[in-house]
Amino acid sequence: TPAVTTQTVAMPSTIAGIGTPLDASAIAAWDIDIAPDGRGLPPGSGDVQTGARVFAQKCAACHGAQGEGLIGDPLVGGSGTLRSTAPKRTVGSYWPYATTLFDYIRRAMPYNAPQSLSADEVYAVSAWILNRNGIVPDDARLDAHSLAAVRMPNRDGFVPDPRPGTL
Amino acid sequence: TPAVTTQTVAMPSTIAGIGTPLDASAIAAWDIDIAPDGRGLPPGSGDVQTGARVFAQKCAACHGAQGEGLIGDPLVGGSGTLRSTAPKRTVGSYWPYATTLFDYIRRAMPYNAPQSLSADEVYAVSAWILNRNGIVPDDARLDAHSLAAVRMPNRDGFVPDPRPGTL
Amino acid sequence: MASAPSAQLLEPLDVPPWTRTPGAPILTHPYGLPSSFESHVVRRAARQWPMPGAASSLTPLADLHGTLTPNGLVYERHHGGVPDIDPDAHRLAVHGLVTEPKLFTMDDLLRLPSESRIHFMECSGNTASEWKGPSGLPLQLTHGLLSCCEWTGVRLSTLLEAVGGSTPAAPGASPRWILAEGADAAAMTRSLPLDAILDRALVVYAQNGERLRPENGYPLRLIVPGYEGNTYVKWLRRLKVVDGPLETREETSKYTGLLPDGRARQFAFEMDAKSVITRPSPGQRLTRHGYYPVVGLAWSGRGTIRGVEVSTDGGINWQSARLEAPVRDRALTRFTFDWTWQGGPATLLSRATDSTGYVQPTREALVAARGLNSYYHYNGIQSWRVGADGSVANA
Amino acid sequence: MASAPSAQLLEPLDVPPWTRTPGAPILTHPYGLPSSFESHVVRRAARQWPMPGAASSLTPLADLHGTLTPNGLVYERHHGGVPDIDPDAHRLAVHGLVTEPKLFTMDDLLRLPSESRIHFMECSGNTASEWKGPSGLPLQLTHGLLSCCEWTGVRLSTLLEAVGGSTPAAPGASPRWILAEGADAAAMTRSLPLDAILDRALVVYAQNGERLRPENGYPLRLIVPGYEGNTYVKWLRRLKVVDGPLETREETSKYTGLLPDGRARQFAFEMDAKSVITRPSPGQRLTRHGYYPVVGLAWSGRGTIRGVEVSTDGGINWQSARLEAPVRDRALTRFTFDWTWQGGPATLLSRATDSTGYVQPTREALVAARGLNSYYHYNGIQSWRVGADGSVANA
Ligand code: HEC
Ligand code: HEC
Ligand SMILES: [Ca+2]
Ligand SMILES: [Ca+2]
Ligand SMILES: [Ca+2]
Ligand SMILES: [Ca+2]
Ligand SMILES: [Ca+2]
Ligand SMILES: [Ca+2]
Ligand SMILES: [Co+2]
Ligand SMILES: [Co+2]
Repeated sequence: TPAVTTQTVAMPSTIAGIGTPLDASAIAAWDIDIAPDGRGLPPGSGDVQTGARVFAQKCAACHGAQGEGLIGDPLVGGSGTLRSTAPKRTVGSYWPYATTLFDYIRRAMPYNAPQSLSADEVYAVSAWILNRNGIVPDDARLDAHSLAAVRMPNRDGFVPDPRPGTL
Repeated sequence: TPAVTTQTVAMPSTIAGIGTPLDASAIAAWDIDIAPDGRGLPPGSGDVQTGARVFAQKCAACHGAQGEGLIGDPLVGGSGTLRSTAPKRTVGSYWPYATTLFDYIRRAMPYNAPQSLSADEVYAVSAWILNRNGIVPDDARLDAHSLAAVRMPNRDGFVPDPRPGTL
Repeated sequence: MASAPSAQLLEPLDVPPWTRTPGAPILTHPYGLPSSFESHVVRRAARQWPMPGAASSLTPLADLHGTLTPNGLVYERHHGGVPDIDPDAHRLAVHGLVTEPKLFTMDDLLRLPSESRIHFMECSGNTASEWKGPSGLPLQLTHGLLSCCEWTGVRLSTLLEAVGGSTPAAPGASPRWILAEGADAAAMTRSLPLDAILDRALVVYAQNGERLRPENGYPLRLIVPGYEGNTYVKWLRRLKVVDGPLETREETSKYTGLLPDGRARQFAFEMDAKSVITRPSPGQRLTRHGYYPVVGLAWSGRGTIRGVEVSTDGGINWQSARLEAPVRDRALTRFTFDWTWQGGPATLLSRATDSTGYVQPTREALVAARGLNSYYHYNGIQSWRVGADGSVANA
Repeated sequence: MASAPSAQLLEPLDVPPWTRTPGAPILTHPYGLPSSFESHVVRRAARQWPMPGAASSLTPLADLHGTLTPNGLVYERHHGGVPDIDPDAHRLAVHGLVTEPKLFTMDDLLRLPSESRIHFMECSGNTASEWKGPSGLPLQLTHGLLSCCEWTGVRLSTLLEAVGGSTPAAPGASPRWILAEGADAAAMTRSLPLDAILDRALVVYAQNGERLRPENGYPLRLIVPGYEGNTYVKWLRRLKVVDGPLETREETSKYTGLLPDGRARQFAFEMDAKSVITRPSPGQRLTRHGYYPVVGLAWSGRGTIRGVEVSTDGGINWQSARLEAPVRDRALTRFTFDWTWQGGPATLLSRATDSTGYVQPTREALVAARGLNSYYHYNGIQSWRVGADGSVANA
């Protein structure tokens, strides 16, 4: 009778040959993540005014003319509510990094046509949302450098998971 | 922390109350099995001639005019073939008990209208099939007593499963 | 196993259309279905059945993974078609040599203590195509009367307890049997040795988490882990404790194994240890030289799988395959053998050994023991031929 | 649990129409479906979603049995709808801080050593309805963001090995994370701590034996047993080894738990031990006095279930329930408590303890620790009220 060999995974060294080597240029169109320190932000820039136009055209239908929320989340307001019984979590009141805003809009918005905006448009609409939340001034123009430098109001609002050991 | 109680089944004595008691008369319409010694055979009887008429009317379309098989199994023939390279297993050549024939026809045939035959019809068509196989004479009439008494040619043709220990 | 090397297809990477447009909403299928790209993964029949209600369809084993069979792909075998039973009108009678005969509704059965177990189910007619040598058929048609599910229901012993147990047998009387009967148009019946199955058999109402499917016995079915699939009586309406086998049509005319001397084995219930390579298997194609896992399934009706060996040279050399944990009692077990295909022809075989020490036999050994006409319970070592072009055949 | 006593219905027994007429032929459904009598057992949404591609639907737990969830009933949560991906065009990129970045086709992934494991998956938003007290909702809508499947695929560590491993970190550098990204219209992304999940996470292509369903990530998905469901990134196209979390929208704006002091817990991945009674549950009805099994599910993202206690008097007295074997790591476990209903009102509760000794808390304890606005990771003891009329409510 044969030997018993019950193991969950044994690794044939030959698996090294499986898969196709991939260089950075080949993956560029997918490699869209942005680190909180700004690594990954693309060239380009956009200002609040331009952002207002983009937003009115491509975002307001779902998020409201002032970003107050409709069938899409509210993007503006809620400042000072996090401690209350009716907290309102928005980009302005809750999000710790502006890089997240750029990254998320670029990958997922507008909902009906994701990844259709140019880098300039994403910078511009990010600038407008931050401006409406009182985080950047009316004349702000955002690019890789200035967006990474934005300090969000709730930047220090997050704590690590204390579980297990406490509820 | 609670005690660990991992068991596959523990029997609450209260299950004795689950289910409705059933008397023999209530289950009569379902209690149609027949033992090889004839227990369970109903009153009634049928002869070969009547069986021929029933078969022609209700069985021949699928099993052939002489029971030679069509889209339904052949019911006749095969005698002496079991040892050959092309054995033909039929009621006549293979089946060990006539009670099986009555039981199966009553419960499952005709295929398009199972449990539609009267006991007399089942006796009759069984008599015809056995007669075609040379097991009962042309003037046979079968009933609970005489059907149970039929000795099938392959009555001693079955051996118990010798596995495990041999192939 | 058949697409072109990826490098030709998508480099530099594009953002595909499904990333650029929102997909389908939730509840497009309140009860979900496979992707349309998997439409080839369906049950199939091995032939045109003259009477498609008395017929079988087979599980597409080559396209499955892991150890379970999704309910939609569990093999079918019917003798009077698939009834459409109203569960509120369905009843199970438990009677015969029992203290208090009873009728159970589905609600009653759901109140009885239940258990769930993963077990394979195999028709004893599975792989009968190979008795006379390689059939040329693909895996689905050679081995597809085989499925494995989690079954939930009531132990047969629990049901018997609910009817007060069997009535005591007279001293020296023969051991009890039990007749299981379906509510289908075949009123399918099998006799089973009661003591042998009492603790193992389940009267099940659920399969892989949900109620049984109609073609698998809805609303109630017997399962007898390790026994041939025909004993897993579907649409179960009646269990009768009796003093010996009833010699029903299914246990005489069918499900008996004819030997060369003209006698036939009867009541050969248990499914012996068996295995088969599912990938690569006939119809698939190896596309490059190099590493390929040889993946397959092994099972035994008598316990667990202890080991599987694989040969890539037609049976001259054998090596142990890895078994995937957990190895379950009377359930499908996955094995993998690490193989490097050099590009030449090869003949792939697998051989299972179970916890009783039984070793899966060759076709030749089976034929020597049982001849060519016993039909049921074929469990010979299966071989697949790999051609120098990467094609795989049952030859 | 709601039909009239059987005695009224069918005595003496008739031969029903489905025994008197042949049923449907084989392959009526080459890919099978449930009985029409089970048409109520479907996924449902808890509310009207304004954007039904960014929404969820829930598993009908009260109608399920055993420990597995059939694929057609596995809960849905999408953020950009369900893409219809051609598996031949799909690619997985593994890159970032690895020795040899690579692109994998589905065929490549099928050639890598695989494994299959049964694990639950729960959205951390599950049962959020109960933070503010009993919602009145039935089980499907309170606990139905919960499913349990056998998953088959490649271990994350195997994939990393195929790309030559992570590049060595500088001494004193922070531990590696890994970004998982989907190919859907939300290009869903989550950052995960690499060392913590390396040996446990699987990149899966199959679920309950067959390829993943479109709404569950076809053709490829990450699973991280024990972690919140949102980390089980569907339609997986990219894994990137990075030097810290990317702070994506799903791990900042969502899936963080707001505390009363205005701060929020982040990267709270693991699902704590939890249990719920599935039968009887709201909407069902007890129809007679006497024995009823109180049946439920228990699970923990941190290991196995060690015990479940049940109370029938609102938490004054607790007794151990039976756990059904095998109790699997990070999988649903069935429990049963034998109860005799005397006909009066009762309040049924269950409380799980896992292998770490953690005991499922009360709602009050959770609220005391986290306030009323942390939304995710609610695992409080659930109570169902049985009325003197046999009705069951979430009240
Ligand atoms: C067709 C509707 C629609 C349009 C147009 C749309 N959005 Fe959205 N947006 C949504 C929905 C729905 C969500 C929530 C998605 C989810 O559930 O994951 C969302 C989420 C967001 C969020 C995250 C909010 C949060 O608090 O997490 C941001 C930021 C956002 N959208 C920005 C934009 C911008 C900028 C545009 C235009 C360039 C835009 N959206 C256009 C529907 C839309
Ligand atoms: C509409 C077609 C049809 C009709 C009519 C029909 N049969 Fe059949 N019969 C079948 C089929 C099909 C089978 C095989 C069923 C199965 O696969 O289990 C069968 C099987 C049998 C068998 C078992 C054969 C064996 O070797 O196991 C007997 C006996 C039988 N029929 C007798 C009858 C009799 C008697 C009648 C008429 C009263 C009848 N049949 C009418 C189709 C038919
Ligand atoms: Ca980047
Ligand atoms: Ca009888
Ligand atoms: Ca009903
Ligand atoms: Ca069978
Ligand atoms: Ca294809
Ligand atoms: Ca989630
Ligand atoms: Co396929
Ligand atoms: Co139901």
